[in-house]
Amino acid sequence: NNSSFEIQDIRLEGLQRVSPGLVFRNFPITAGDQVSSAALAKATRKLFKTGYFDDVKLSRDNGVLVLKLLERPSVSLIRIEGNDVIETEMLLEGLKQGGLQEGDVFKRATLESIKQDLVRVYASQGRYGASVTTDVETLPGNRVALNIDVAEGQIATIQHINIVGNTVYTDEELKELFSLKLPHFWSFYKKDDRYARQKLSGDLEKLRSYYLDSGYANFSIDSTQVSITPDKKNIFITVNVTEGEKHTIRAVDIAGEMVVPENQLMETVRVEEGQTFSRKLIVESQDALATTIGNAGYMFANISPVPEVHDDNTVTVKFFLDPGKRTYVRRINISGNTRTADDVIRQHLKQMESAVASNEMIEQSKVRLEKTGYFKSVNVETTSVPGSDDLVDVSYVVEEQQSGSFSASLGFSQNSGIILGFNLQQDNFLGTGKKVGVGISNSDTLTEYSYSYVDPYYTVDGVSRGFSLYYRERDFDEDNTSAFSTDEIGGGVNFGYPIDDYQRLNFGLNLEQVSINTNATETPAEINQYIADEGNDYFNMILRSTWTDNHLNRGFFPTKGYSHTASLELGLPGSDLSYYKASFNTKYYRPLDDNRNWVLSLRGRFGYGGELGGNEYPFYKHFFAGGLKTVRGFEQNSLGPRDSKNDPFGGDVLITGGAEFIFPTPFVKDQSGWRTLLFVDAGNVFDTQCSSASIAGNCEEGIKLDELRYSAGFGLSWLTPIGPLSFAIAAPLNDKSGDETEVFQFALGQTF
Amino acid sequence: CGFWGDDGEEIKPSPLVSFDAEKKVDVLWSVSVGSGAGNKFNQFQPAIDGEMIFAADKDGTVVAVNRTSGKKLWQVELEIAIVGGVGAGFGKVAVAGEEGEVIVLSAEDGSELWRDNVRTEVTAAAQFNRDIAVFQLINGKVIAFDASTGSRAWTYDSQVPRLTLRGTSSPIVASDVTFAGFASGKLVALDNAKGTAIWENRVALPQGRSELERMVDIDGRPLLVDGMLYVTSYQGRLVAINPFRAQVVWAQDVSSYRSLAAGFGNIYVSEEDDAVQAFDRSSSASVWRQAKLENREISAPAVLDSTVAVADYEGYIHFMSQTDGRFVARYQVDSSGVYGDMISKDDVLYVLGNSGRLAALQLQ
Amino acid sequence: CSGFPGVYKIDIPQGNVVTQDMVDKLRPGMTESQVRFIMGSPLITDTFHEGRWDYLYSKKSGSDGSYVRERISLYFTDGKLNALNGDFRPGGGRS
Amino acid sequence: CSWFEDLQEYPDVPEQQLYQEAMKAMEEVNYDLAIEKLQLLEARYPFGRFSEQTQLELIYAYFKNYEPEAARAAADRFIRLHPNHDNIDYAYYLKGLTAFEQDISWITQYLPIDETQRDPGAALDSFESFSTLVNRYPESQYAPDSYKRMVYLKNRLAAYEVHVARYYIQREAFVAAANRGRYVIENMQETPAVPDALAVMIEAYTHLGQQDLAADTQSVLSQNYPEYQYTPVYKGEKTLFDAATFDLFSDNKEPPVTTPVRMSQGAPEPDRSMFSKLTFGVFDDEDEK
Repeated sequence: NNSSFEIQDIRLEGLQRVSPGLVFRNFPITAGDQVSSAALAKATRKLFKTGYFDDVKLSRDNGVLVLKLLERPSVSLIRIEGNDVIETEMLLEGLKQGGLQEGDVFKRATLESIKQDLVRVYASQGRYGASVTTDVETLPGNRVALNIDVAEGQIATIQHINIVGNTVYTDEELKELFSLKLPHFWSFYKKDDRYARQKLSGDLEKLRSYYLDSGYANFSIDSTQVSITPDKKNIFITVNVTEGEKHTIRAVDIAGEMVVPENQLMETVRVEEGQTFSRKLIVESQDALATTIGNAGYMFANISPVPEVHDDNTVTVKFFLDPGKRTYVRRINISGNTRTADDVIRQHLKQMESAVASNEMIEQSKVRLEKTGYFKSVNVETTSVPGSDDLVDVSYVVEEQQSGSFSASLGFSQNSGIILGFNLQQDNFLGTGKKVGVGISNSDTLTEYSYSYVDPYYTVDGVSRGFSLYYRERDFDEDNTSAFSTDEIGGGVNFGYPIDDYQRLNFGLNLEQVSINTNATETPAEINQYIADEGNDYFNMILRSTWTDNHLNRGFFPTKGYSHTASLELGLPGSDLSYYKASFNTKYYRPLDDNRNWVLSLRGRFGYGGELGGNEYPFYKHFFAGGLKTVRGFEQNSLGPRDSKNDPFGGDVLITGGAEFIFPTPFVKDQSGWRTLLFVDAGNVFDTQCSSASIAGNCEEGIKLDELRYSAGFGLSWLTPIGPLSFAIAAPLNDKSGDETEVFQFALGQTF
Repeated sequence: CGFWGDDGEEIKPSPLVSFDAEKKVDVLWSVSVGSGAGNKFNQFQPAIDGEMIFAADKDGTVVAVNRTSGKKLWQVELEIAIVGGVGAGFGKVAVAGEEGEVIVLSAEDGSELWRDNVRTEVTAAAQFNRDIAVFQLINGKVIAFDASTGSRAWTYDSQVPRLTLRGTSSPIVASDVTFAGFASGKLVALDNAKGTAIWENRVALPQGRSELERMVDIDGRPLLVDGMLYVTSYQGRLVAINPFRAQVVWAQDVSSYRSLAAGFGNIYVSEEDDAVQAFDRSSSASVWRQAKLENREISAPAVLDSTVAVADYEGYIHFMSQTDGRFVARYQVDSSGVYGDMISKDDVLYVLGNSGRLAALQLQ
Repeated sequence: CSGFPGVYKIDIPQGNVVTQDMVDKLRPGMTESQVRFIMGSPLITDTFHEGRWDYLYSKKSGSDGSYVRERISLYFTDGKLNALNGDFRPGGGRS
Repeated sequence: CSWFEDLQEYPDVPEQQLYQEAMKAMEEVNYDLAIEKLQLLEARYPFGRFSEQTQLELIYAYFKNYEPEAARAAADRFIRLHPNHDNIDYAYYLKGLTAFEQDISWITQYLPIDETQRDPGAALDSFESFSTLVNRYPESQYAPDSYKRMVYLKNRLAAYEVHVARYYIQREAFVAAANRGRYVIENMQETPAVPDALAVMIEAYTHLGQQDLAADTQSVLSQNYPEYQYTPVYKGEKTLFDAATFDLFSDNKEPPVTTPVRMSQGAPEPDRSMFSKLTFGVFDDEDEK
């Protein structure tokens, strides 16, 4: 009977955990309504749709509507056993995506979907043989626990890669290109015997390029079959190819609107007549054309190379040019710089706002930002402005990192009281782009109050200006070199400016007052001899000039390019000690693979000093070698001539160098903060004229290349939050008696 | 907790079952054929043509043996890596190589009749009739050659899913029509004259989201018995089709990638999880199911006297009664296992083990 | 001495590049989108000068510090081009 | 490998007691324990009497425990599950605050770093939550503070634009400078940086030789901000002489950009008064009554 009746009240029965509020919110009937059975049915369906109830029964108790509710159990616990290759969190995450997590309502259908979701998680990792069994355990309070038992099965490895139809290259030669490999010794570490579809399509692309880049214009991959054995352990890959003939280039041509003179465009094209057909050269020519036109402001130019294959095995390559509209940069957005000020970044950008857009300048600006060393990563993205076809916005996203170092120490010793050490070296002080160095310490080997400041962008074109002040009392004896100490007080001004994108000149003038103190027993004869000749304190005017030519691609951990630095320090005539100290430092990085994880690097550092006026070359300006910066495996400054107390005395000639093989750090995801390498170092210091007071055997005059020391070992650098930390484990190869070797060395604030 | 390898615990094959043998197996003869099938899951099986039985190994050795006496008639060393096992018929023997080579020899002396290249692997044994030789390729093509001259008669092409089961089904070549089951789960009848499809039937429908769940290969060889065609597919169905009107008579949900056998009015199926099941040919009802061989990677069934036999990964041949599936005999023929189908003819069971041992067995 | 000798300075280009043949294509009465197609999007559309587009090109040379500046302003009344002034004359040479 | 996992079975703790333990942990500022109890409560009694209040407390606990992502996720979950709950404004407010303070590390407040020259970072995401709060729940107790923070953010972005404009003036990219100024005028009218933006436009147009544009902008500036006194930004090229004499003779102090005052830290506790009505005051401690 669909006669309607009046409801005085509503009573709920069977509620255990669901709140009454939730029921009333989803049951659109309240006390006092006139309601028909149809309306009741609709309301019940709405309540049922919430999914919280297995059953909803309605009954009437003379005027009171009674809702008898059977709550669906909720999953309060999911236990997974048998999984050891994939952690439980990952599996729970897989279930969550499938719409099931602890606290959800439990529906019978979820059991089946659990099996599929988990098997899918395993299949995604190449474990096709996994199987899952589930069972439901009811708990008091209408809750259930799901026990899931996983059998992970074997990982499917590649058993057989077969290329059919190749005659020019052998199967082995072509399989070398593949990232997918048959199981071999390194498989457990490199995991390259695991099948993944994207890897296969990547490998096929490499195969196609290999042929197309070596003349086979109509090479084609007819079909590929991937099949798996019934036990799901082995994968078989068969690639069927048709090689076709080797082609050469008949002619090259450019067509379309010449916004840049044609001969200038032809120069950038790498494809020439008679050359073997190579898709790689065509693609490179296409990029070169796009860049040339892009630099003229046509960012959205598109160049389509059309190779026309003739049956006499030759190809005519035509580049169709559509420059599109000259593009302008509307705004340049910089983000990610929560610590570095905006103009500190913007001043490095060569691309201007409201100006013609140039790919080259946008890209070069990115490299210049990377060279500052302030950032762990710099990404640039050019997006077109909605509603216009010739305006773009350029966005630089930077990820800041700690550049420079900071260390502070507080100590106490009976004889010299409180030892305070505070050393701050910041390249980007408080994000202002200024280089600030503050050194305060009063330990027994070093009393120092030094302050140095450089503003790299004193002018908007990058002229830098800086000055420094220092008072230093250093006792060399502790620094395991000759026993004497110097007191220095001085200050100076320096300037630098770029002479082109990569080269830079720096000039600095320092006024310095140095006095040498010795002590009767420890100081060696050579120093006493020198003081006898030249006296023990000097006022010097020192001119420092350096030329740098830096083509490295990054400030920290460069992986490509080279850099030369030549510097000359002159004790100007009119100073008490006039001398010259020249040094040349060169680094060269050569990546061995395209994404530059494996890099070979060579470095060399040479120094030569001599006197200018009548005075002898100052011994405290000697070069030293040994230690993390020059020849690892030998103690700091321990190489080269010795003074009569058998302490290292240094020399006026320095020759060091080394080769490094840089490889990706194992077991580390974010490689940008790490550098691991194997190295071979070589080097020593020599003295062209020993002090008259030196004992024979401690100092042979002249450069003796057979005296060069060699070492080899392993080095690691890590960018910690407070600055770079580096250590090296080195084995000296030809250390002679008397050399002080050191297998383990580390330093904070310096990277390889 | 395997820190180095990620072995995960192994899914273990079920152990051998003890039973009281009711029959005795004796070996008429056995011969070794080259270096066997190798470890690349090659499913080599012997082929019979008249009084001779032929077998091959992975390095190109082809052997012909008199099937009653077991005497080796001739042996040929081809310079190809055989992938597809040997096919024989009407006085010719065919093998196929890894680089797409297809070679047909004369059955009498093994001399080469003709040779061609189909530009991909042929893992299924070739089939012959009076005038054509049919090869089914792993890229979904079926190519028919003129059996004596080797000139190409016709080619049929079909779509291959992105992930399939290793191995291809051998077609049934009758006098005027060829039935071929494909990795796409379709069974096609081809006209032997022009190679066009007469009818096509979808034996199984791919379901599920991942490529793994959607595999529906027909890898086992279809079976033609009393004018009715039976075919199974992986993760699909056992289907009985009237080949003349291409009409499905009955179907059962069962997953199998092995060929079929028939006897006592039943159809015997080696299921994916290594159980053997018998279905009544007319009513399609399940007669019995022997599940004690789980995970032993059993081969296709073959009928011998009143038993049905399957081989497993350790080379044991299990003989089961055709009436109720109970074990009646067992014999280990080749400890490295048997992957290929076994052939039973004139009450003799011919088996080619993975290590290359070819044996003829009989039940007493 | 002014500045530092030999400092490498980059060129500072600003604004839209305008050529005579662009200006020659202009016709009075053209709509804004037609003008935009010929001249490109104007980089200066001053807030307080409704309907006036300024195409101004300036470039400070990094090597010798010399300045180049060319300007043309276009005036629209209710969406139609009706006047222009600046360094270019349609049809004629540079003013 | 499971000997790490804690296999202890969760004892079947009644809902009431679990909630009390969580509240006690909150009072003792032990947010880790509170979070663990609240998470357990949510898993074991997902639709119980306390479920809504638990989720609110969770947002607050994550915020105080410096777990911004978790706080934001908890707030989103609450908003999704209880779209017309009375305390939903609190969820939006907390979500906004988490983003607002995510990048302000405690030391940078005391260092002389000019915020307006740096990327606001996650603070921009707070704009969206605050504006939803202000528009949809204008009468919420958190609306006034949210509005203040929105104004602060806008002023900060305007000041940033003026800094960039000034850099381009010094860089002699005058069209760029004028356009940056125009961006402030057209998009950030009611911020204190408007007069500085107008001044920059005038200087840029003058350098570009556009006297008419400069004059019109000047008239707008002097009408609206008569008392604004204008100091040119462009100082010409620095000479060797200046450099060597440490700029003693050239006044290179830059005119200040009006920077907005920095906002206070911290967040209010979730409103528990409404809740005590729901639990008939069982949990209110004596003095609160």
